[in-house]
Amino acid sequence: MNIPKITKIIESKREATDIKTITFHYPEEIESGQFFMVWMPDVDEIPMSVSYINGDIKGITFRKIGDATSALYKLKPGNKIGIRGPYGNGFKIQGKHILFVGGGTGVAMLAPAAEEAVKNSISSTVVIGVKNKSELFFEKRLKKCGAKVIISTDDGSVGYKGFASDAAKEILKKEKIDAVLTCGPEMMMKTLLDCCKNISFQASLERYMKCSIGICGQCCIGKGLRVCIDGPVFDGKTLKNVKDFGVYRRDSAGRKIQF
Amino acid sequence: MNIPKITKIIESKREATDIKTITFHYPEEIESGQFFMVWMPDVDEIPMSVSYINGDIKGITFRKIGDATSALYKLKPGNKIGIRGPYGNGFKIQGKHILFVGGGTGVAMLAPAAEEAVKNSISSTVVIGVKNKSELFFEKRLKKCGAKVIISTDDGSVGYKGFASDAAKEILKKEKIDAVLTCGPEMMMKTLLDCCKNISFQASLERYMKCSIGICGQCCIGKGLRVCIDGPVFDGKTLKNVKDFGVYRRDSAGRKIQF
Amino acid sequence: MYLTFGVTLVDITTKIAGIRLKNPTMLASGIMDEDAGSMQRIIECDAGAIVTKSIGLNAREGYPNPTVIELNHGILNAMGLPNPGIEQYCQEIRQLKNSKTPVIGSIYGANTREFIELGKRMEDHGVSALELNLSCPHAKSYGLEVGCDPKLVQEITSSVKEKVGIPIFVKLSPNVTNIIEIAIAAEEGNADAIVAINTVKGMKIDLELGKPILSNKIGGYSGKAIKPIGIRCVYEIAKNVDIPIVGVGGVTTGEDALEYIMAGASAVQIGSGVYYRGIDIFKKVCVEIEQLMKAYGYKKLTEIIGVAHT
Amino acid sequence: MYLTFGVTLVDITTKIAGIRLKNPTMLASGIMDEDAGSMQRIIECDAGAIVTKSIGLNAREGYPNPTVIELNHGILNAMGLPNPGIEQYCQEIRQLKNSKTPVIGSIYGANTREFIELGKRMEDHGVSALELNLSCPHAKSYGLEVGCDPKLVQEITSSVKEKVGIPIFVKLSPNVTNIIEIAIAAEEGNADAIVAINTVKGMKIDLELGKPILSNKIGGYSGKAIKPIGIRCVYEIAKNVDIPIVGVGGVTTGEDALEYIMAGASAVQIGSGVYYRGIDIFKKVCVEIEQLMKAYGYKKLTEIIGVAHT
Ligand SMILES: Cc1cc2nc3c(=O)[nH]c(=O)nc-3n(C[C@H](O)[C@H](O)[C@H](O)COP(=O)(O)OP(=O)(O)OC[C@H]3O[C@@H](n4cnc5c(N)ncnc54)[C@H](O)[C@@H]3O)c2cc1C
Ligand SMILES: Cc1cc2nc3c(=O)[nH]c(=O)nc-3n(C[C@H](O)[C@H](O)[C@H](O)COP(=O)(O)OP(=O)(O)OC[C@H]3O[C@@H](n4cnc5c(N)ncnc54)[C@H](O)[C@@H]3O)c2cc1C
Ligand SMILES: Cc1cc2nc3c(=O)[nH]c(=O)nc-3n(C[C@H](O)[C@H](O)[C@H](O)COP(=O)(O)O)c2cc1C
Ligand SMILES: Cc1cc2nc3c(=O)[nH]c(=O)nc-3n(C[C@H](O)[C@H](O)[C@H](O)COP(=O)(O)O)c2cc1C
Ligand code: FES
Ligand code: FES
Repeated sequence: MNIPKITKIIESKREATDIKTITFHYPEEIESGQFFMVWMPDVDEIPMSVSYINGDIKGITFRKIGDATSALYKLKPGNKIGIRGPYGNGFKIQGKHILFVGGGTGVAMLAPAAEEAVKNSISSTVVIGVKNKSELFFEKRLKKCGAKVIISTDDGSVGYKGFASDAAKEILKKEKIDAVLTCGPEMMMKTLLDCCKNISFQASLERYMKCSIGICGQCCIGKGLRVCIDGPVFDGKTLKNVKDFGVYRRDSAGRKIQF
Repeated sequence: MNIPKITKIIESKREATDIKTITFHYPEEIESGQFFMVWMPDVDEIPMSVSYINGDIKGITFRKIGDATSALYKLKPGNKIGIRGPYGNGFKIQGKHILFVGGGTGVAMLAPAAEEAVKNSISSTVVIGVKNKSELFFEKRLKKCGAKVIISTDDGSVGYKGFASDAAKEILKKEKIDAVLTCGPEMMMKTLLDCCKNISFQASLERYMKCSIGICGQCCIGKGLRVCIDGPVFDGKTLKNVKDFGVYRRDSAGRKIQF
Repeated sequence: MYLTFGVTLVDITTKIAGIRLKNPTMLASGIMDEDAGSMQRIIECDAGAIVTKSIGLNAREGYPNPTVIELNHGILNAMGLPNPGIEQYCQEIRQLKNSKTPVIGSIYGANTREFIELGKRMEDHGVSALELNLSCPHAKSYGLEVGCDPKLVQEITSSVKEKVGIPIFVKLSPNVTNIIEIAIAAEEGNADAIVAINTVKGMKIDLELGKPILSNKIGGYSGKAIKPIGIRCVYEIAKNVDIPIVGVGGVTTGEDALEYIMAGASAVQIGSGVYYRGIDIFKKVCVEIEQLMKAYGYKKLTEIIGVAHT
Repeated sequence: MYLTFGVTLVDITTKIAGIRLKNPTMLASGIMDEDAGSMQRIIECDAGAIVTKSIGLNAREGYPNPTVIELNHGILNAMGLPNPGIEQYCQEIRQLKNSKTPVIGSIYGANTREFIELGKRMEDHGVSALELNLSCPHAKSYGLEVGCDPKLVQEITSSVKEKVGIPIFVKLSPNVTNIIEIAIAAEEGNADAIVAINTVKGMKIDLELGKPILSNKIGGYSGKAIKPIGIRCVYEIAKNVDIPIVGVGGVTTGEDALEYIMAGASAVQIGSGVYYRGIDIFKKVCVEIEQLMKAYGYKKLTEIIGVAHT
């Protein structure tokens, strides 16, 4: 059976403007980069990456942008949601020095990966790119784990002023980086991919998902690559052959939407 | 799945007037006393006890009495039938000296039990009861295995003249018997049960069978004892409480038929 | 009253058309109910009620074997309504007259007259209710051919209802375009309860011989695989009629039973489950229901009926 | 021509309405067929033909999630016919124009006019045949509501047939009282082939919340559990019509495919099987078919079609 398992919210914590983390009991094993389908009965079921892995307790971190995320935002400890998964492939965490580049809520799913890298004695640098200071989160968490954290804001309200990809480019010039792991706006990831000629590259993609088990075709990119099963993490070699990467996604009806 | 497995007749051997044994490849393990459902496509599927157990090769021995058995009788090596099972519980072969009492084709399913008893160093006496000499079979087989064989015929054409149950009674008087195992006409088995006050008793019953998996209720005796699953072998203690034992059976429609 | 199969004190009694059941598990028609002894055994296994085999006016041998096979996800049968006829069968029913467990007489007929005659005989011999089998998918000119015509369903139901004093359950087939319409016809015919579902028409072909295995070729599919179909039918019916519903089809665990009850059933029947979990399945399912009720905070089974509609 | 997926030399080519398939495994509608890339991938996985998602005149978002869940014995979905509309979708089909593998355009509509319009557009953009989806069980006023009325089925089929030059397949629902009658109506409407079956109406309720899980509540049941139902439908249809049949429902192995072919199918479609055995299921099933054909002494797949009727 692959149906939602009902679980109770343990904690709901505000991380930044419109951004919250909720944690819940969910004993299944999960790797960083994998995701859940999160069911708010009578509302929707949406994909959400794991942002906390703490034994039997798991967490997700999200921005309130529509119906489902607003419903999630309102939930209090004790409220019930349905979780299924984990789905997808997760990151391969290998190398001597990994550069993590997170844009917006993308940093949420990079955090457990960075923590794992540090634990495996891999030098880890994390670029957190946000629009402005009020949207910044996970800075403390990542510093605490031992990663080197660089903040970039579009408006320069804190840290580097500019895009996360620009901040990343500077690091790539200065430091010897083996691998870039990224999640965030697709244009940003596409820009990064273009800089990673000889550096191992992995990006986590977001596409509209329905079945999450690889049959409905809703989430497909390129030549039938299913983001829900073959992804959400794809390596640079694969993405170079995916024409739609950074170009368009498809909405719930399957209509193409340019980025 | 519980569906017939198609297998080819290896050998078809006449044992006596209207009685044949057919053997076929059927690797499933089976204990003496258990039975198969034997499918002759376009004809019928009927219960048949195992009469030969020889590694992957199994056999059944039957009398031609109607459609299905006549169809079986005609089959030649290479012809296909469907077999499923084994079904039922089989005999418990225990004691120092077992008396086997087979009436008619009942001896067919006792033979592997007697062979097993001898192999386990249990003294084994087998009464083969038939109407007349022309119906006699398995005498040689049973002698060869090391059992003591006593023949009884209704007409005295060979061996003891009289019913198998009478022959058995005489043995019970003379010898120290621990256990009686019987298969044959129900009146005969009932008579035997009445003689076995302090002797362990097991009888293999025949009832009309449809599902053979314990749901249709067709084969039930007493208080819902299913001959197909709870039997076909029942012990004396159980049978003493079964009012219909030796009294009536039910036909395909469920109508009671007196013995 | 609080029953205590397990440790928890929850009330799993239920009621259908005024008939009180000590628990919601009933024996489905056609399973271990050809004679009084078998039904007695199921009663002793703690079923809340017993439904007899479907009985007709005259004896019927049914189809030749193979009549029942087990597939990967369910059971396929084409018995062909074997039964000894009402005359002989009444002797079996009479033996259960003193049973505290309700016995429901299932009957099938080719027309209204036959149903009435059978219903009266069943009532005379002491059954607690009638179950009209308007749904057997594989016996020609009985069952489904009657049960897929709303007019006939209403007519048969109301005619029998006029002539007997005991409650009438109407058992429906899922092999129809619109089960709601049939259920409404039964309700309008004054049925006291709906039983859903009978088996789903199916077939299995032997690959080596290239032949359907059942002698009747087409059979009725039951067991685990059909539960989602039964749940859907019960849910659809519950949305549209007010009389109680008995859920049947693939119940093998307490979870299955609870799912039917949430869909709108007041009780469940168990058929193929006897194969999957043995004859003591009734008790097992009751214990599981009690455990689930405790886990989910329910005190009375009756408060769960139809919650999925709210 | 002898294909050689495995080691044996047997001919598994087949033909439906003049369309030659290199093997009898087709991609079922609604599975991995929302865009050209996905269909291209399935073509490279050696499917004998591809059926597109069911496409309507205008874009449809479909139902909110949950839309697909896996149950113990099958898959339950209520997508709600999401699709970008024929205008956008034609761009996807055009990309497959040079494919050697036939692409069949599935369309749904609320009335004859819509079906004709859609059929013409599909033909213009190069599909090899049309599949009329008269059977989607869970989209209001589409599919099943059209597909359970023999008169409408005949009318839609013959109207589309008159206006397009490519073969027309009609896909039927098992959720009807008499599928034979619908199949005959399609044949009388000059359909070139029948596709059976679409999903079986089902439901799953979450026990802890007491709520149906799918947002549409009722869904369509597919996968392993429904195979006996599909086999029965194909067998019944094959007994009563002369046009070729494509078998769908629970095909996950070569045995399943062969069973459909014996029941009367000229080819099979695979949907849920992509979940059970991965995207390379088409090749796997072909290898298994070849092995079985060798074991049972068949040389040509076409000689197996309908053997269960002899
Ligand atoms: C693998 C994956 C992991 C994700 N992880 C995170 C995360 O960790 N944190 C986070 O904030 N967001 C994450 N998202 C995005 C998140 O799923 C959407 O923000 C969410 O679905 C919006 O739902 P809504 O009802 O609030 O918004 P709506 O108003 O319904 O939609 C807003 C936008 O959200 C997207 N969306 C809506 N439904 C879906 C769906 N079923 N599948 C995919 N996208 C959808 C669409 O692009 C839509 O345009 C992830 C998406 C994917 C595919
Ligand atoms: C557990 C069991 C083991 C058996 N083992 C043997 C055996 O080893 N050798 C042997 O010769 N016979 C055996 N029989 C009896 C055998 O099944 C019947 O002789 C056979 O079914 C007759 O079929 P028919 O079509 O030839 O006769 P029919 O003319 O159809 O019937 C003759 C009689 O056979 C019996 N019979 C028919 N069909 C069935 C059925 N489905 N189930 C039970 N009885 C049926 C009925 O009593 C019937 O009156 C066994 C029966 C059972 C229940
Ligand atoms: C062997 C067998 C015999 C059946 N006989 C009858 C019958 O006589 N009358 C009837 O109404 N239903 C009959 N049914 C249908 C069951 O009562 C029940 O509706 C169906 O099997 C679904 O329930 P299940 O999945 O629990 O078996 C029979 C089912 C089986 C498996
Ligand atoms: C997720 C999903 C989407 C489907 N979408 C369609 C569709 O758009 N049009 C259609 O005719 N059938 C659709 N179907 C039905 C399948 O084509 C097929 O008839 C059914 O699933 C049975 O086959 P299976 O058991 O191989 O899945 C869909 C099935 C599934 C599981
Ligand atoms: S969401 Fe259905 S294939 Fe990925
Ligand atoms: S033959 Fe069906 S219960 Fe024994």
